[in-house]
Amino acid sequence: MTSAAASIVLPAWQAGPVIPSFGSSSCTSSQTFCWSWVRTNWAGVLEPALVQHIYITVIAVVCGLIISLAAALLAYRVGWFERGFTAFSTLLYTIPSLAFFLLFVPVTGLGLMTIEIGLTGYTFLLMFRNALTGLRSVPADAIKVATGMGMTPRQVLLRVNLPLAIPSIMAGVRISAVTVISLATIAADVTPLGLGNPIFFALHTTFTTELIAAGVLAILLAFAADLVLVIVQRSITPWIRARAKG
Amino acid sequence: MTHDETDPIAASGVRRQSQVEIEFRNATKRYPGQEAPAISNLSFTIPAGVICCLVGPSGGGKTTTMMLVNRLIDLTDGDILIGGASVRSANTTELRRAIGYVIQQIGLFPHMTIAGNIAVVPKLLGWPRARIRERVLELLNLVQLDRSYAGRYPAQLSGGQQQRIGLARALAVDPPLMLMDEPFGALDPITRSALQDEFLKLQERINKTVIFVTHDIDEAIKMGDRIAVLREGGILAQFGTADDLLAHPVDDYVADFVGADRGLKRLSLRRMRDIVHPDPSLEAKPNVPTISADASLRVGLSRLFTTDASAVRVTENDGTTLGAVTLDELREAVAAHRRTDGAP
Amino acid sequence: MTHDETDPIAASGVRRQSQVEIEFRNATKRYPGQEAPAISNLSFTIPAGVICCLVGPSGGGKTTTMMLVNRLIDLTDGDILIGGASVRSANTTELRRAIGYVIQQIGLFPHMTIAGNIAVVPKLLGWPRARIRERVLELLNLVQLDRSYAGRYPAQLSGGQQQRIGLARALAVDPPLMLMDEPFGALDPITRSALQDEFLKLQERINKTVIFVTHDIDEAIKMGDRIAVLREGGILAQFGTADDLLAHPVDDYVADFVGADRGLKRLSLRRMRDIVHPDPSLEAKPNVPTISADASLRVGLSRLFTTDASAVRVTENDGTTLGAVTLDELREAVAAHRRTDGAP
Amino acid sequence: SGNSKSNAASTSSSSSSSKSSNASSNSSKSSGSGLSPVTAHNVSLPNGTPGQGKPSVTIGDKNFPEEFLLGDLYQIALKAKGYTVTVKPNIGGSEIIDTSFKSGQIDLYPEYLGEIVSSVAKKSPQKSDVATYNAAKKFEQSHRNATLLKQTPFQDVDVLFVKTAFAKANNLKSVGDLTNVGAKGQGVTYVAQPPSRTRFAGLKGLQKAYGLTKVNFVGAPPGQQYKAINKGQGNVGDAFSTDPAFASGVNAGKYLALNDTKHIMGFQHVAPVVKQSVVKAEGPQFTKTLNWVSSLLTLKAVQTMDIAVQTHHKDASTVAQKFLEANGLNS
Amino acid sequence: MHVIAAGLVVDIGTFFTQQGRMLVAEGVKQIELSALAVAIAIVIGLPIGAMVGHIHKLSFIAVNGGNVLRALPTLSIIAIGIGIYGFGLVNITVALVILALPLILTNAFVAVDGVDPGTVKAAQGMGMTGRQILLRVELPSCVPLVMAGVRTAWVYVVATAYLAAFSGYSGTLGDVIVDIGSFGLGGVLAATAVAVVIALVGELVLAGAERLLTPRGLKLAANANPG
Ligand SMILES: Nc1ncnc2c1ncn2[C@@H]1O[C@H](COP(=O)(O)OP(=O)(O)OP(=O)(O)O)[C@@H](O)[C@H]1O
Ligand SMILES: Nc1ncnc2c1ncn2[C@@H]1O[C@H](COP(=O)(O)OP(=O)(O)OP(=O)(O)O)[C@@H](O)[C@H]1O
Ligand SMILES: [Mg+2]
Ligand SMILES: [Mg+2]
Repeated sequence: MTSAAASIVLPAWQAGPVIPSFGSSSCTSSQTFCWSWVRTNWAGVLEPALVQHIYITVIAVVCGLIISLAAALLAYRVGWFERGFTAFSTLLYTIPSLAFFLLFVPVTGLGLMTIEIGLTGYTFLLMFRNALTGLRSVPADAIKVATGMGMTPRQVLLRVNLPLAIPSIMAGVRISAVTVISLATIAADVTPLGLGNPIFFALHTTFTTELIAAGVLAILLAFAADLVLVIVQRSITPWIRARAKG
Repeated sequence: MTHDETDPIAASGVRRQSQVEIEFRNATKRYPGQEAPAISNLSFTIPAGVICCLVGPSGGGKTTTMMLVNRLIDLTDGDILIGGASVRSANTTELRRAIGYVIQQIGLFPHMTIAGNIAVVPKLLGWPRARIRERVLELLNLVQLDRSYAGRYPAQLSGGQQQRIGLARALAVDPPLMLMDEPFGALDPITRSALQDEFLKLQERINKTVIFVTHDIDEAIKMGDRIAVLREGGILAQFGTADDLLAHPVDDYVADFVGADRGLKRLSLRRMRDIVHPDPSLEAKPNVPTISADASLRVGLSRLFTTDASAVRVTENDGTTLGAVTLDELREAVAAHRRTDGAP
Repeated sequence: MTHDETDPIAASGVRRQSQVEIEFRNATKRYPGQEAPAISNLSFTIPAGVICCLVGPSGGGKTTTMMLVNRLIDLTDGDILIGGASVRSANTTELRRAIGYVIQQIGLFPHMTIAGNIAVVPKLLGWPRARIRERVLELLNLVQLDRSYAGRYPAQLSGGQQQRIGLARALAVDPPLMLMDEPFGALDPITRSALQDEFLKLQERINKTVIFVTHDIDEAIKMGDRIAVLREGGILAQFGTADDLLAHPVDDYVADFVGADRGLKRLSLRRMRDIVHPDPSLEAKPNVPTISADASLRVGLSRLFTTDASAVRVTENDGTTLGAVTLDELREAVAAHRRTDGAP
Repeated sequence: SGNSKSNAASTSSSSSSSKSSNASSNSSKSSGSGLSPVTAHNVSLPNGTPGQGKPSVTIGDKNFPEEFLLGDLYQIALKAKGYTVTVKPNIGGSEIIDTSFKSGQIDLYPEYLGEIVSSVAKKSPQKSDVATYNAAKKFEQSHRNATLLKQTPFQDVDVLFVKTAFAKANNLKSVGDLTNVGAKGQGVTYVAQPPSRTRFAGLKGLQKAYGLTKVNFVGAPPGQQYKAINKGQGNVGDAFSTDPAFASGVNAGKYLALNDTKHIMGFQHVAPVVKQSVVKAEGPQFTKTLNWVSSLLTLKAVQTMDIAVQTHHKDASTVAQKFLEANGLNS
Repeated sequence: MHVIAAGLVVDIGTFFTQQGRMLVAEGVKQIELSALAVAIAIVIGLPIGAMVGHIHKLSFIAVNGGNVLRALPTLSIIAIGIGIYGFGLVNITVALVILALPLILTNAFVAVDGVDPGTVKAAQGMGMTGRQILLRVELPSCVPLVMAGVRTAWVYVVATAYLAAFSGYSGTLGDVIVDIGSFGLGGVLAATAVAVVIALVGELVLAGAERLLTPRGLKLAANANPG
């Protein structure tokens, strides 16, 4: 494209710059949906965004689960901790992401770290409360027996309360996962990762095809994540199906 | 574990020596919000290595008494000493690990398989896998359940099967002390009697100190070296051997409790072997019913009384005849026994 | 409710006429994932207005049988007819309302008070408040609990107390049919015997058709107009009256089940009243023990056998003497009875 | 342009979109009669690769399509001249990118100057493009140890637009004509991003400068103004003057941008904001390269590239590369 | 960082003193909006969740269906809504209901699904209809878990209601929160603080409601747990 001649001849401002033709597209913004755009941009735009979105989500959910579970186990034993952590996670969730980023970017930079801190914080409230409520709704008999067997309170908590709270904990994880999938779009505020990129790009350019494509991917991802979590839950709670039969 | 004077369990050696005495000293428990105490001034001592059956009215405080021993609830007043050390100052975890507990509501862990339920304490104690596996199968066998049940979940078992798992679970590490709250309450007579025998056989080997709640007075008579009868309000009505209770109930309440046919019940305590005498004439009589030497006098009476036979042939397990017993001999033996201890 | 041919319960009149027959026709149940059926080809008929005791080994299918009747689980094969109508086509809600069910696990509602638990079905049926209140107190009384328990919650009751509430709850609206799964399993002998008597008294007034699971063969003998013995795998071993079973057990299994002392047990079925004869000489003898005419022969035997007295004085409840019974007379009466029906 | 420029935003956008007069009026406003002293004109591209051996520099850009394009243009030119460049694209709105700049996450970013004045420096709108440039530059120098290079010929201000049919029916040409819809703007529903509600470059300006006190304001998500107007959810929308809708293209003639005769929307030329230390370390050829790029960015050029990216979904960096090469950049 | 933080605190304080009235008014509107959305989510989600939990079937479809709706950012839901039902209260309410629904639905499902089977069997055996079992036995005995969903939903909705500013519904705290340009970080955080207080106070009120709704028998049973 660049000829030797072109590099020498500098345009005069009065004439204005040379404006080449950039070509056109058969897909326009006003169209409802345009498959050819999806086909041409799958590998370049959608797939990488989807993959990034998945790992952003997985990291946040896993970190959120670990921290929330630890907090719930602590709160089960230490009364005041529940109020404290609830208030803390409410605060985290309520701070708008913009304000959050303004506070965190100088410290943690323009990368994954900042996003993950935010997203992880957003899962606390949900996972923490569900885990704690689950730990508390365990049948009294089971706890009495466990205690009577000489389990330490810690062992009772980990071996009896915790497994019996799995349905409640997993409910929290399922919603958190979908919440993070939705919220991970704000990653696009800090760094071009995830489906937030195409979604907001499409919103700005009012490009319906891209909006629908990215939106559908987010929804499919949420569906798949939920499905995977349900399968995981079923496989780690075999006693529930045993109970249901008959 | 080293000997440690500040740890009552270690000091009393619950974990090391297998026999410990349990002493109730004015033990009293009042539930919050309840006027009347559930247990009042309970005082008695269960000697080491002995099975003490606890009987009493529904709501009489039996379960409460058990839970006071392993500190699932706390005493309002008085004390309980295990091997001389107060439970009040015991380390609860240590205390409870030394005590096998079968709860009345069974309370299997719904999220664990049968094998998992039985293996809970062995796992806590870090037994090797193979040993746990072996022990689980051993215990399933003991409670007369097929090993195929190992992989099932509690919800897939019948009431009585669940109860047996509760027993197996409590026996898993052979604790020196056992609290058993109606362990056989949901079992049919055949299974129950088999488990009673198994438990007694076990007890012969390892002399545990056991508190055993039952509503079945026959069971109490069979199992209990001692029987404690509670009355309404958790007050001790009588404490003694089965024979004491049957022969000398302290009052109408206890007499009622052991039953109007307590005379016949007493017959359960003695065996045909004890009263049989050689009888050469037996060979001539063809239609004499046969009975095992280990059968109780009660079974003997039943046989004699309900057949036309004038005597029963008493045989050893290997079939050799020990002799004969007639109805009159039976009655005479009972009367002689009664005269020696002056019962009515 | 109007008669409706398509509704088997309405059609069979379960709700209107108080007596209905229950017929099992090759009833079979196989739990998913289990090879062996829990209930196999069960066939027998419980006549209307009769108490049928269901006994059998732990895991023998008793609870399963109960739940098949009120459709808490569904038949794999065969059928069960209530008043001639198949449960398969019944409206389950209607069906269950007509059936009082005491479940083995007791299953009180933890969030309701005792009064609330008892009042569940009356409330469902929209009884007026005052009537419900009255009924609750009546039932508490029936199950021998003080009215102060009305406001407590299940967690505050002992095991036996909870079980009694379970019974009261099932009886609340006097259903014509009752399924009772070990209703007295956790009760001490005194309370149990009192409740048995209460229930029999009730049954005299309102002849319910009852299936009553128990492990206590004495209870089965006392309560059951009929007894069905199941064996392992939910197979019917024998079905008949208590006397049939005791006198003619079909095989060793049933004989074992009813017990080695079944001869003595049989004595429970007859009363002193039936064999007493006037005896003028009694006046002269001062030390003759006294026994109620309603006492069973078993209690009579116990008295005679375990005292030195040669006879017992049999008295009416008002104290008038009916006559005397000696040990020989007792034995003779039993023998005569046996000869008429040819039992061993 | 304030607002929308400030951040395109996701859930937490902070600014609104406001715009000044329509596209054609921009250039005349910005430069007055002659050459503006602050605008890059007729700059030549340095020869060779003067950037070789110079310290690496990090460029950021904001989170909407035109900014991606700007970021790519500057970056491609610098790379072609041998500079070592790292790009951190897609950094939120004005506040976030300023915070990132302040905290050293980036060394350079293209910014709309009215945005610096209003969103970052929190000053009131200036009266001309030169005043805007100077105010912004002063702020960057004193508060950020930074400076502004020359600004672009084009600017992208917020504009108020209506459907052409609506304009015809109400005889609308400029913002002031909105009184035709109803006295003091009664009957006008103005759709813009929420911050326009409180800004002079928005509802406040309509009220104060035009006396349109009865205008009804409706906050909308970024980019949704066209849709809202199409669906009849409002009759006046807020857009960017460079939006493809106002150029020749698929929607040509569908919308009319109203002339902002009182300049409430301010002046939104773009200039690279650069750390002073970076300017020094990279040397004069660095500045020259950037100025060369800026000088090429006329309204027509930017609008054409915007259409390529936004309407025809061309990749921004490809478009930027092609444009720069056409104007003499040899890669 | 310290200096920034100190400066922020001053900013927030100043904003409160100057704009306190406005914040209160906006707070009230935020409460109304949030309460409306949560109420609707309860009305829709609780019955569906409870029903599915009761029949122990179809849970995946119901829970996942509710869940998947949330996969889109709330802002996109608002944007999509413009084309369907336009701007205003309806738009933001729908978006917030979509946010709150899965929380309430899923927790109601898990709660009812997990009720002790023995208790349910007893209720069935008494001839309660499915509806009666659900209302009189299952729901009362799982109040805490159901309420956990409602409480979390409340916080989520209050925290997200600021997006009302993008839905043509003004007057909420969102007017300040989304306008950092006009109100500054101090103003945004001051409005956020009001939202946090609303979230926490509502949360406390709901905790109180939970305590009232939880039958005493359940608490007694739970307290029977030895420590
Ligand atoms: N849900 C289930 N799934 C699989 N097997 C079951 C299930 N429930 C019961 N069983 C099996 O079916 C058989 C019959 O059980 P059932 O509860 O009817 O016995 P039961 O006679 O009531 O015993 P018990 O006297 O111990 O209560 C048992 O072997 C039991 O293990
Ligand atoms: N948590 C509690 N709060 C208040 N009262 C209680 C509590 N637990 C038990 N009680 C009462 O204490 C008394 C003794 O109860 P306990 O459970 O020890 O009786 P029990 O002898 O085991 O009876 P059962 O044979 O029926 O199991 C009963 O009257 C019971 O109502
Ligand atoms: Mg008890
Ligand atoms: Mg059973």
